[in-house]
Amino acid sequence: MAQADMLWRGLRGVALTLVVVFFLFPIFWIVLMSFETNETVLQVPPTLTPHLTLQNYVALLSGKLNTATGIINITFLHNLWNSVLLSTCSVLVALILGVPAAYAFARFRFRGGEDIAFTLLSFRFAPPLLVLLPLTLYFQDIGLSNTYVGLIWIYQLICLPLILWIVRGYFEDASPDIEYAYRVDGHSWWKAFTKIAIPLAGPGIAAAALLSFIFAWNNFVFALVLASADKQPVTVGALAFVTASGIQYGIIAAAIVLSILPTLALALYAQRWLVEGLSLGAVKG
Amino acid sequence: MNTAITKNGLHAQAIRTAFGKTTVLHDVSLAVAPGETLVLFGPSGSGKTVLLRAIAGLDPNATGHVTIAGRDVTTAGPEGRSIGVAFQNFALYPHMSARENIASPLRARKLPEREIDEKVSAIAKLLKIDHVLAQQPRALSNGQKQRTALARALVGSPKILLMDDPLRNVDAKLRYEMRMELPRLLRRANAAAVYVTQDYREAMALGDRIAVLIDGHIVQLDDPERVYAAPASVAVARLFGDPPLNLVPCRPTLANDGLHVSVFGLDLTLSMAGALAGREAMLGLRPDSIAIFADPQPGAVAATIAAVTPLHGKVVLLLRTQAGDEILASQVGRAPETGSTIWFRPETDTALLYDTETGLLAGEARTATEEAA
Amino acid sequence: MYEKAKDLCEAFQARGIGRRDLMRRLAALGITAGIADMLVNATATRALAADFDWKAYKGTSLKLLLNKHPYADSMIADLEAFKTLTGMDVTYDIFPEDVYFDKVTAALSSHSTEYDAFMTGAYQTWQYGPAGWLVDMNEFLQDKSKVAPNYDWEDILPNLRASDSWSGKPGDALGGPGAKQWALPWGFEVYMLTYNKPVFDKLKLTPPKNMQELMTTAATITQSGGNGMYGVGLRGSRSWATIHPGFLSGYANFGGRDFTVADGKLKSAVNSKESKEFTAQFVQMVQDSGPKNWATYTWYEVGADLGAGTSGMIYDADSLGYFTATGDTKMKGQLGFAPIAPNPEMSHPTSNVWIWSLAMSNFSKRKDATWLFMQWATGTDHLLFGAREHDMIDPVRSSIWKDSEFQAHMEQKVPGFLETYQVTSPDAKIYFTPQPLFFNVTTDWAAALQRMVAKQIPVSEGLDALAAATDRQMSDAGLG
Amino acid sequence: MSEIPVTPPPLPRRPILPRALPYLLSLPALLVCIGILIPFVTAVWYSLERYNLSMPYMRSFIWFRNYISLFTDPDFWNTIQVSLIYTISTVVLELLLGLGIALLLRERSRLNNIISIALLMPLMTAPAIAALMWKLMTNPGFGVLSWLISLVGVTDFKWASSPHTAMFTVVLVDIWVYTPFMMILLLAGLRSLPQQPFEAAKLDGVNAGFVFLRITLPMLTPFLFTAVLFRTLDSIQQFDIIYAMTQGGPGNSLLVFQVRAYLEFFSYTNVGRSAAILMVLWAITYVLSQVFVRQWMKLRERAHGAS
Repeated sequence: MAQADMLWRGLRGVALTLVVVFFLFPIFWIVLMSFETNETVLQVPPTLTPHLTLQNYVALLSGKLNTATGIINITFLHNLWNSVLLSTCSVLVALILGVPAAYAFARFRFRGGEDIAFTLLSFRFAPPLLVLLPLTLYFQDIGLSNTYVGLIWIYQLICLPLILWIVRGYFEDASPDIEYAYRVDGHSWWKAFTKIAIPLAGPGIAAAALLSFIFAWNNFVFALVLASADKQPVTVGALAFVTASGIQYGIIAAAIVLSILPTLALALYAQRWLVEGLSLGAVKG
Repeated sequence: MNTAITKNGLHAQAIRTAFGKTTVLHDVSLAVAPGETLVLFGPSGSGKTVLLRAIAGLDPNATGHVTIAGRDVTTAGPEGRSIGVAFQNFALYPHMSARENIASPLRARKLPEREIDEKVSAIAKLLKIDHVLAQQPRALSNGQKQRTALARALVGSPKILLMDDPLRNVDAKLRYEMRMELPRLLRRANAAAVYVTQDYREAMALGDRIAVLIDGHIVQLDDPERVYAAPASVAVARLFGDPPLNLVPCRPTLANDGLHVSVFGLDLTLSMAGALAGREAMLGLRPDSIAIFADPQPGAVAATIAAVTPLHGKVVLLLRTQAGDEILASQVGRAPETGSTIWFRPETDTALLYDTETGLLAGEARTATEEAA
Repeated sequence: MYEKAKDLCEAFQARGIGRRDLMRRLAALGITAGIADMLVNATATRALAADFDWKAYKGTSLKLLLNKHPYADSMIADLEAFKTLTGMDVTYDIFPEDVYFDKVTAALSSHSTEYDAFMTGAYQTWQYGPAGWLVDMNEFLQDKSKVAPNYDWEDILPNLRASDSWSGKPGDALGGPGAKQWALPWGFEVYMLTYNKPVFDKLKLTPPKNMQELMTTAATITQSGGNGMYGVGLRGSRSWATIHPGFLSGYANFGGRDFTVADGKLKSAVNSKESKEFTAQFVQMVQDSGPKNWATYTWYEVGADLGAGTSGMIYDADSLGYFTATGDTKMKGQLGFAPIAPNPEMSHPTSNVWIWSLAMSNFSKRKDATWLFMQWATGTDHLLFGAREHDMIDPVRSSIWKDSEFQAHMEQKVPGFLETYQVTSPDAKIYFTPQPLFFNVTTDWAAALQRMVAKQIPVSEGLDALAAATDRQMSDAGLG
Repeated sequence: MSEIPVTPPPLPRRPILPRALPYLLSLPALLVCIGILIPFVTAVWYSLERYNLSMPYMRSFIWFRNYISLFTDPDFWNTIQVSLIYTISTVVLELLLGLGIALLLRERSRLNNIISIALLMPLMTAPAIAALMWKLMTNPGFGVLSWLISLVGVTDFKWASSPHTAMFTVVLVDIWVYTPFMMILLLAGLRSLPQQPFEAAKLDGVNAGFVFLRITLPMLTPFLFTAVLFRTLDSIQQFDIIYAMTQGGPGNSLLVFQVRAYLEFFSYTNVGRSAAILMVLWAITYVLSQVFVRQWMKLRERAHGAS
């Protein structure tokens, strides 16, 4: 028995190691690359003890990239800022709109409720291009093209359904009696919603917010089509280091690393809610 | 109508609730006077909780009128009804301490901190939970949770107290304790109380009156003793009492000395009106009205003891006659062996007669009526 | 001293001295770079403004949509001069080439008024023009009152002028009668060989002169180049960009045509005998000595490999060769250039051309002001600045090719480049038949090449299938 | 006996606010999204037109001819086939892998928590950027993966550049990016399962395989459902990874719905055809999501009914 146990633990360790290597090695490699010059990156075979440099990060952060064809101004930090702004605002708007709606779908059975819920969910599953193409025309007409407001609105396609879906499940699993109890105590509906329902659904809301932040952050095509250069997120910005005199691999790597950092920081901060919050709670007892 | 009820108590009129096409409550009305405890009794799914929620204003789909202490609160939300509710699952706020849980109704009224403190301490002391006030609900035992929930319902001295089977989720010992303690607390609260339960014993112990709710109808609203002695329908009879009432199919005939029924090969005379003569009926016999003899007796039927179950100091016997009919009897004292033969005789002075077609009580033995009166 | 500086500037204006030289001499006079710039701009302004009202739209602000490219960098570096000249302001959005044209399509198809002018290729105008998104530049060019006297339109290479003009009728020749000028040529490129000198020296190779030699040379390098080196870098991604450089240049050299035009109807000619002959060799060459992941190669990878010393040569743009030879690469200064006429029976190359042009958006609200900008950007002064000081190495104006300072500058930086250009340029022009489905046709073409290279389908069969599919598309669209 | 006299009550005024509340809460979200329905309707219209931006004179209403032309085009059937292969292989592999990893990390421990957060990193890498990363890693010259497999003697592996291995490569990238999503949902599910059945099974000495098949899997079903729902519908609409890596090539081997539609619009300016392709995709996702959501609702009802 003990031997079987040892064997099992050993196998588990090997499996976990393989998993970690597969998923983290590319990240590790990119981090390493971000500290290398273009020449060391291009060495064949790859060297295991490269000369490390901070020049890629310096270039990105200072906004000046020296190449043989001259100094290229990089707007990467501005792209990063756009990503932060777009993702954060989109998630906030989605929370403000989505949490009450999720609550309504979870708590009340009302005429058309399920239809509205499904309609909202189905936005997540509509091919984005289908909406995007005609939208470019309308955006022009209503003056939303190339505005943060317009982009944040379109980002709701990504954030809102996800938040609705996860948070609704969370509300459904919490017994309504707790809110009822609070109301018969003499508190208004609004107070019961804010002081009881939302705090109790906190982990679910946090997890949903984090996931939709990640998906908003990772979006590529919405901003590309709808916004001018000064509103582009990092996903588009990272492409800019392909220059005529060669592809700046080191800088691309550094840009990738910088583009992952904010979401990673957020995930680390939110990790205690993440797993609990995603447990949609469909099964209880 | 009782003016005290109208003036100070709870008056619910024609409450109706439907979920989609199924109507759960059919225009149910009831009135409770201050200081009175009305027990809502019924099987699960009969609409008890739904009714309670309608009264509390928690069900926006309910229609009907609710008047509390003379004030029509039909259009008020739950927060505007000054009621206390004890939920079956306690419904404590998991992110607040027991003290804050109990203080919640007082905070809603924006009472001064000192007053809140005093009131919470007093009620906690009364319910013997003053030592756990600082803890969060998850750190409390089931009994403490239950008391916290009750304390919260009582602390604001509500005019109306609604209790949704509050003892359902606690163990037998606690349930017993609370059953002793609750009448005292309810008296002290002097509220019009509605108490929901599925347990007839609890209903008998706590109710000043009992309303039996089946399929969204109040089928009987009466004193506990009356409900026990004369369940208004077969359905009530089956629910009320443990062991339940024996219901024996029969076809009564009318003779000069009263109604005759023929059951277990016996011809019994019932001293009641003959409305059911010639129709399909059910003879209701309480298990404790079955006399049991160790030896053959006149008018007694021989039966084998098919099973024996002890119950609250009594034993319940399942008897099977040679014809294969079964009947439950209960008796105090030592039970005979399973498999042995005994003789039994139904006592007709508490017998009830139900119309098979409608299931309603059609007649009861006169003695029983007199006793109850 | 100020007078002396002014004289110098006037001399510069008179093409007496180059700008860099001028700045150096001004510096010698103790004038700081900032003031020098101002002086230079001021004199330039005065010279241009002498007989034309450049200030007519003072205070107007224009917005450009630009592709990330050295030509764009060169223009941006000179924008101050335009601002001083006109008193106008210019802002721009610049996008990486991977997404640039999608961005243009998105902006134009939504009738965005945001951008006044933008960079485009000639092929794109075959879509944008008929779609009604572009202004016909003839409206301005033919209005004498709007053209600055020193804007010499005829100075722009005739093939290039023609390439940006088309009647809009599918199959009509470029620059033919009734053609509209959809864009103004601004910078361009021709296709030639750029090779890795060290490996040619090591293996004692000479630059190949035709397809057969190209194949053998490439194979030799692949076999003996060492260190994973392969013979020839070529684009291969599933895109029109794979067809138009080396491939189409060689294809044309063998007499291949994309379409035959009869009665205004287009019929695919990709399965002609000449086409099959050349395509088979091209496919063979990619298989034997092309990059391993050819099917994902864009010009960036082609250039990156050459620069890193991974490929022995490339058959691609002269500008790509130039940027790689002068850029921050491992092979900097070690690359050679050579013309190629793939068909052994042809004496000279027939290079296809890519023309970076400037076009005016039909949705611009400041068309006249934009015209001033376009005139300036395609004018001699700015292009000369770009050619001498920056990397605008394929100027569209013949006068600039004759400019001695430019010639000296190039000869010093990339020896052999100019001769190669001289051999390549005479027959350099667009070898495609203009028609609005250009991108469908060429993308399918690239996909077909990919299948042939992957040996999913034999060349002959693959071209027959491609021709059939193309014909179907053309007739669906009412063109064939 | 105090029976209440049942006088027919006047029809009570039902308070408006409580009944309007659910609408007040959900309509803002709907209103914000409804604007997006307008372009949707426009797209439906486009799909019924012969509409190529570069040939405006040809624009006309042609009913379903775009669709007929699509469904009679073997290339489009290839698109359907490729999309399905991509979807099925990514979802199945990610499900198996995600479930496996979730099981490995099931115990709550510090190390497991750290690993589970670390494994989320690929998910935080935008697919467009992930594709770029993998393109660098699989570069035959300096790519570290190409080098690694060359160490074991594989030198002629062409990754995304060969039609034989392109699907494998993009599926690999998709797995790398999205398995963490599966993993985290399933891990959350596993950890939320009640402990009693497992303890009981342990006491009874039931073997692990049986516990997994008969207890874990059924109880995990709703989570599997959500994970598969989101992944399937995302995967069938894959664009970023494939477009960034191969633009749908080599040949037509990766020409999935959205890549095709993107090319039709942005490269070929064929709005009608692009809209028709997207409508077909939309119909597929709509039917799939309906089926999924209905099934999921049923599961929930059952789970709630049981508790």
